[in-house]
Amino acid sequence: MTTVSGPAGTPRRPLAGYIVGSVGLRRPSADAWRTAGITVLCVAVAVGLAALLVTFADGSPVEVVDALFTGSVADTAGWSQTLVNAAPLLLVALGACIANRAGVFNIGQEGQLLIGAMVGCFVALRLQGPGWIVITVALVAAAFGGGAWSGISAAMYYTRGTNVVVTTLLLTFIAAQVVQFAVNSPSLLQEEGMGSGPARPQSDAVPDYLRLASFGQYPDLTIGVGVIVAVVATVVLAVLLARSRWGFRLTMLGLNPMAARHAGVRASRLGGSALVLSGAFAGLAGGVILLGTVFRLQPAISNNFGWDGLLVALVARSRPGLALPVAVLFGALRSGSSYLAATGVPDYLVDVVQALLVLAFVVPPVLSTLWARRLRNRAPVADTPARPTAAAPAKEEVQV
Amino acid sequence: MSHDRARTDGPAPALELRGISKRYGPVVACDAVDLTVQRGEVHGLLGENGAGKSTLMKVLLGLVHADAGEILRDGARVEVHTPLQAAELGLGMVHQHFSLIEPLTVWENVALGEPGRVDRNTICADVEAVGARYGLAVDPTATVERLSAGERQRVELIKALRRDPKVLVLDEPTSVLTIAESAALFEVLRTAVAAEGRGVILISHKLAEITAATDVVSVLRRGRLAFHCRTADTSAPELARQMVGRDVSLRAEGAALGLVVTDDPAKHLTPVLAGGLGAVPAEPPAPEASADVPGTAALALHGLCVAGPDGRTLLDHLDLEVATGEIVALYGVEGNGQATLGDLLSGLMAPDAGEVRVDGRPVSLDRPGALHHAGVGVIPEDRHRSGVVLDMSVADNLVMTDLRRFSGRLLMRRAQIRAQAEELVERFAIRTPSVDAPLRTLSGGNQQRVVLARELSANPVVLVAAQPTHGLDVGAIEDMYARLREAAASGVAVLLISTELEEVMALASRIAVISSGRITGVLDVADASPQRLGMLVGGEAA
Amino acid sequence: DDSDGGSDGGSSGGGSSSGEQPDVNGDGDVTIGVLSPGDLNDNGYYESFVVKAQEFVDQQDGWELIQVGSINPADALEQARNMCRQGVDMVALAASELADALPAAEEDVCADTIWYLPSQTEGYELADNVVLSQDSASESLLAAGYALGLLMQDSGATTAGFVTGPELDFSIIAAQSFQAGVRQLIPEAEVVTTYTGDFDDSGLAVEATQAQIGQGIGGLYPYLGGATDAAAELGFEAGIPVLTPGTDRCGDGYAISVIFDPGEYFAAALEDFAAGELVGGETRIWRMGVDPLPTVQFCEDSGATAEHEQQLADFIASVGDGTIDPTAEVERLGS
Amino acid sequence: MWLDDGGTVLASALRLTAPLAFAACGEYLAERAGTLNISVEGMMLSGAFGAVAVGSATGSPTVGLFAGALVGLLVALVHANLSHRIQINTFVVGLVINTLVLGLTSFLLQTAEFSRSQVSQVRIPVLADIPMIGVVFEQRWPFYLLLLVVPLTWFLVNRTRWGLELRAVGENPQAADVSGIKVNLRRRQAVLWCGLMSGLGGAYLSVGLVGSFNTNMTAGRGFIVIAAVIFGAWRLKGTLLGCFLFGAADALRLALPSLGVELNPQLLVAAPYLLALAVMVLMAKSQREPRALSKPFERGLV
Ligand SMILES: Nc1ncnc2c1ncn2[C@@H]1O[C@H](COP(=O)(O)OP(=O)(O)OP(=O)(O)O)[C@@H](O)[C@H]1O
Ligand SMILES: Nc1ncnc2c1ncn2[C@@H]1O[C@H](COP(=O)(O)OP(=O)(O)OP(=O)(O)O)[C@@H](O)[C@H]1O
Ligand SMILES: [Mg+2]
Ligand SMILES: [Mg+2]
Repeated sequence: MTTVSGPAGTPRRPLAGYIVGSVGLRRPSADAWRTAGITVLCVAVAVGLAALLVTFADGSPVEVVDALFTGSVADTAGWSQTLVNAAPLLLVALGACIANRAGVFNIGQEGQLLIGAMVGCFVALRLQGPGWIVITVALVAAAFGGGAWSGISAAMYYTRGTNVVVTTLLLTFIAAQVVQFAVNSPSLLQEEGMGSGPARPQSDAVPDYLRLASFGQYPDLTIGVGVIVAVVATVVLAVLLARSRWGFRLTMLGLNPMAARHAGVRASRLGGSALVLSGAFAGLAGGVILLGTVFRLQPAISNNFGWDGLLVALVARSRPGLALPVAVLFGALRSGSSYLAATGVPDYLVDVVQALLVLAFVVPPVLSTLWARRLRNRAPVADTPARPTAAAPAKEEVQV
Repeated sequence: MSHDRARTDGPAPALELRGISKRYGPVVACDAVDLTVQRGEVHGLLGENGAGKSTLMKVLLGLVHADAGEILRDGARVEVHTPLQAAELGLGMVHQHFSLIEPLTVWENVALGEPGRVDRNTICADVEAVGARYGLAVDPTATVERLSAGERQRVELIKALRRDPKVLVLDEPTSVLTIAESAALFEVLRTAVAAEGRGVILISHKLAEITAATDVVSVLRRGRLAFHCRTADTSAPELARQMVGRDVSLRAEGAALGLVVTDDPAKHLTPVLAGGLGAVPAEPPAPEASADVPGTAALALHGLCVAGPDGRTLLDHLDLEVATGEIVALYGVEGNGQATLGDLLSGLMAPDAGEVRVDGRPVSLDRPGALHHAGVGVIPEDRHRSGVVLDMSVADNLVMTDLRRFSGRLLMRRAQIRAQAEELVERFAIRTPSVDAPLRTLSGGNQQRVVLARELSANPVVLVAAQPTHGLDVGAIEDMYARLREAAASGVAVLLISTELEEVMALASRIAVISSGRITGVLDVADASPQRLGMLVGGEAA
Repeated sequence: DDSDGGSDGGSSGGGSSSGEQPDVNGDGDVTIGVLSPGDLNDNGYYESFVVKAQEFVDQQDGWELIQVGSINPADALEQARNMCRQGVDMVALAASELADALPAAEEDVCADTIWYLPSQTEGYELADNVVLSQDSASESLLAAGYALGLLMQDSGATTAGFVTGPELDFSIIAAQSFQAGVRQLIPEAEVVTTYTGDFDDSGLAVEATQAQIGQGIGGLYPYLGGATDAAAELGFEAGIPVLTPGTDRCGDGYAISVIFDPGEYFAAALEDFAAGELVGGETRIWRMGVDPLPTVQFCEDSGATAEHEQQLADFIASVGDGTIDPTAEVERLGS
Repeated sequence: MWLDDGGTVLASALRLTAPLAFAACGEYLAERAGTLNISVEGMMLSGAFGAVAVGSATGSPTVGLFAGALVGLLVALVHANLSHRIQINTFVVGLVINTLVLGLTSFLLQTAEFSRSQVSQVRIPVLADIPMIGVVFEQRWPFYLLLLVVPLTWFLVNRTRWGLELRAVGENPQAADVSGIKVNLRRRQAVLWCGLMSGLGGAYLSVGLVGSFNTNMTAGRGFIVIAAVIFGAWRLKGTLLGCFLFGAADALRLALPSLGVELNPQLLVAAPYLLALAVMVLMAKSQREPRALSKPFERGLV
């Protein structure tokens, strides 16, 4: 249906490969090595370009690389920040994996995340009760909020046949205004203000007891509840997608909706719920950001986590197991970049550097696939199989 | 070889392919193929699925670049790198799968793929002129998506003929056409070849078409040119043997190849052109159970009505019953509701009115999978569309309609699935490297076997087979017929939806004729003659 | 309050004695880190902050300035921590939007830093290494309106234009204060307020300004971010007095500089910091008429007479001594 | 008086519509060929910057205007090759390009001084004196380029072979491919046209309307343009109507703040997107959306 196809048909290996297979990883193949090679090349080019720009701005390229490294993975402080960033990215990506698998391409995670954060904030600020209950309810509510938002697209798609890509995109802009409205309406979520002076367009901060716990004390390694939630969700989802009946039906729906219907899958229900679920994951990510790092609703709270999370899913080819490392990578890119900004490199350039690096990680898998196909079509053959069964044109997953 | 003859015989052939080779990775689609087409000659190209026919033609048309070999036009070597160049060289093609853009109009489609300005009036006039010349009437301003399959085929033909090709390639042009439409098509070809001196390459699986309509014939086997001779000097059985590389038993599968079996199997096969309905049908296989006992119908369709999105009536109070152990054929011209009925029985759509009963119990049709649960197995008309998931494994495809049986509360039982898959692969002789191979890597015939195996393994009460042999090669057809008979013999009610008269006559015990979404008559095969069926197909009561 | 804001770990003696350079974290360098939520090149409010800081740092021996702009408030905490990891001695937040970074001041990474936060509200709980600098925008805007009122009295105009971005609480209050200021002198005056919805959308700003000029405004206040210049240009072309949103830009063709320049407050704090006299946990309140800032002044070619200047000075002084209560005035004349 | 006000608002509406309309011509064409191009925002912004940079360097805003269009084209070249040659998801490319352009233009803006640079106004004698609608004939001259660009775009799409092939590619790339059309080439070309037009739109915004450049000055207009194309149900007339509607709404609210009409500011900003959604839902059944919109094409993938 869309650009994204699932990875079904990976050769299943008995037991040994069972676990690895169930999270969607494969033994490194020639393809993997090639991808790795191209990645190194692309990253080198991106860093080179960045260095050029930074030199132009009277900075030192060496320091840029150093700062990217220091800020992300060189020490516990860097790792802490990387993980904080990775958690929402991963959650969003998981949702995107589900939708992609079902063949409904959701690109509105940014808006769904915002709505999730808003609903979560509303619950957290209004609901009275013991901390853990309120936190749980707020997170669930955030997921509901995000899910409801993508549910609008789902409803429009399954009743009117509107293009999901387009509606989710449009709804993102609308979500931003809904949140603006909420934080500018005293009756909704606008800050009560402190004493005199104008109220800012943001909500009150959630009280301390409603903030997600984290283990460790910055700058030592800290691991927030958000990270744990995301990792657990990854494992569960990976197993479900690879091994459960639901996952099977979802994959079937994504790859051939007609055959799925013949096999008893109601697309509007399964596909619709996949879209809703992907919104719910984005909403949950919004809840985690709200209660885990920002603590109040701000119009910019989504901070591109939605878009980047989608990117993670695309780079990971809609495999939760791959999404985990990719999310960490993108989290590191974020923390490295923000550390880079703190070294005095002009902030615009930091954005440019980050975008270049993102591209450097997005391009290689695609290039590698194209290359592999070209090689395969050229490969000289020693002896020809009797019937051309095994090597008929295999559909490649080109998604990114 | 043919081009030797061409050299000695005076004028250079219109088209000559020499030593064309093309490989896709390890697959050698074409292996040093030579082919010669003379002016005013129809050249038949035969071969099993995957033999390389389409690839060879794509090379000729510049859609695929050959690894080796050369192309000569009128004796001069030419390079064909793009379809545009091909068109300039006077090479035209009607593709196996339609290459029309549905939301565009007929004239816009006809204009596609040429160079130069588009001028609506000229093109429309051209369309009408070409249509008039060949008897292919179609409204140039109509939107293609509103056209029937036959009309679309006409558009494809007009598109090719308008460019005044010196050599015209037709890749399986009749696979979606009815008898009448096929006959009309060959009429067009005859004009184009005889009166206008064009060369034609006709690709087909139907031996009858080949033997009746071609002057010379070439057979491809696994990418190699296996056989070449004048059509007059060969026979259908010979061609069949050349195609598969062994002898073919020619009773049932002969039907699918376009050969109607005469009363006496010992007698020679009578190849007929689809239009020439002269032969007497073979004795039908005796049904196990009586079809005439009312109330025992395994499948009963009552008053089914379906309207298309544009309000057109697709099914119009359709009634039909199929009894246990019986093969009933639903016969008719393409576009009269068969596809709709197939979709309906696959659970892909719900009717506006009417009901389907299986074993006497009504089935709620708007629940996906309900029909399957009730015991209706379906071999869909287009297996790639709704029959299989190409990117899932053979095993997964073999169990996908019965997931509950192969899963616990939450997780799938992989071991059980494997076991089932391996058993079915064995039982249905599916040729696959492993049950884990993606279905895409299987040949068409084997993909069809996967569908059949899956649907039969659920022990259905009813088996709906819609155009089950479309695009299959001889071996696969042979197998399919045997399996369908076997199923009926074991007590399954089989509904065969087909547009092939011979197939219908060979397999069914009763023939229901559909026209404009209505059943116009049901005949016992003994009473059915091509003439009577023809009248019913035309919508007249027989 | 103890006088030594957060220099506990300083081995080189912190900022205890005046004249010595305050290497709070004791790493041998003095580094100031500025975090700004806005664009550091906006030719206005946010830019002034770093410009003043840079000027000050350049005068010191061996000081260094790190500046980060366009920070998403949601990232404030992370950015502040990153600053501390860079080894800055002072973290200066350029605006209160980034106040969510304050908790970092109490973390270990930032233990040896002193923090600076400007604000227009009170009520922050300040850690003992945080310095707050507070002013009131309505005071400045009121005086700005008064100044324009003086010019409009001469020109006979009765409407003024106020163009700003999104319709937020603070821009609404600013517009009301401005109007209250104009009405001090011209009671029937009307301030046409247009919210373009975006501080940086110069296309909309230009159209809004054009529309206001078409309605015959006698003065223009482009209270914007990146779009300020584009709107102001139209005011210059129309020959009406234009006011600056926060900084002194008299050279650029503006008639009135309204100065509530966060950079000036910060420079003052840096002055104290350099002298080792910056005291954590305290709030410095900047009052118009009492302190040199905030203030409003006529530019050379504004056409303001000495009399006008005197009237304005008097008005500012009476705000300072409490004769005029800005809040009450805004309430009375603002809407 | 009433007429004058009407004229003022209309003039303002036209000025605000023009940048949208230029870019919409590009986006319309790109979407007809199957690319939902979200980097139109970046293309506009780069065009706006390029126009001012070159305009101020050469002293000629006219040169700047065309330079802006070319800068847009350059950005499109990057997008087209990344998404329709090496097949990276077009949304990923779009997002990255938007970030890159915003960062680069902001960075370059601070590295140099740019003088004001604005094209001149053209007043068409007699016509401009017509009450109310006279304003149409009193615009910065690039406005009149619309008279060229809009019919040209329509002609390209609906009357030329190239346009026919574009539409084919946007509806059914597989079939177009076997007909001998280079699908990804056509799509690249469509994106290039989009870049050219968006660059022109951005340039009009900077050297036409405003006379200078500032960070992120397009402020989301690219997305409004996308909404306009959807609002117009992928027809040029409708798309332009959408642009005018959105431009006029802005003009109205900016020109008449004293009118006393209180409109919710958030609702106003969201309105284009809401309208586009509404049109999609209402027109869904007429299926005017290019069927291969945002679906990548690769030969052999069915
Ligand atoms: N693009 C491709 N990439 C890889 N292999 C291909 C490709 N196209 C065709 N093949 C392989 O080349 C072989 C010949 O295919 P071709 O389509 O020419 O067969 P055919 O004779 O036309 O069969 P059919 O009767 O089913 O149409 C097949 O094995 C097919 O799988
Ligand atoms: N190349 C052509 N030459 C002559 N007539 C044409 C040509 N192309 C289209 N037409 C006819 O012109 C009329 C308008 O066609 P068109 O498809 O452009 O309308 P439209 O879809 O409403 O256009 P738009 O996209 O601008 O809304 C139709 O009747 C169409 O058949
Ligand atoms: Mg073929
Ligand atoms: Mg120090």
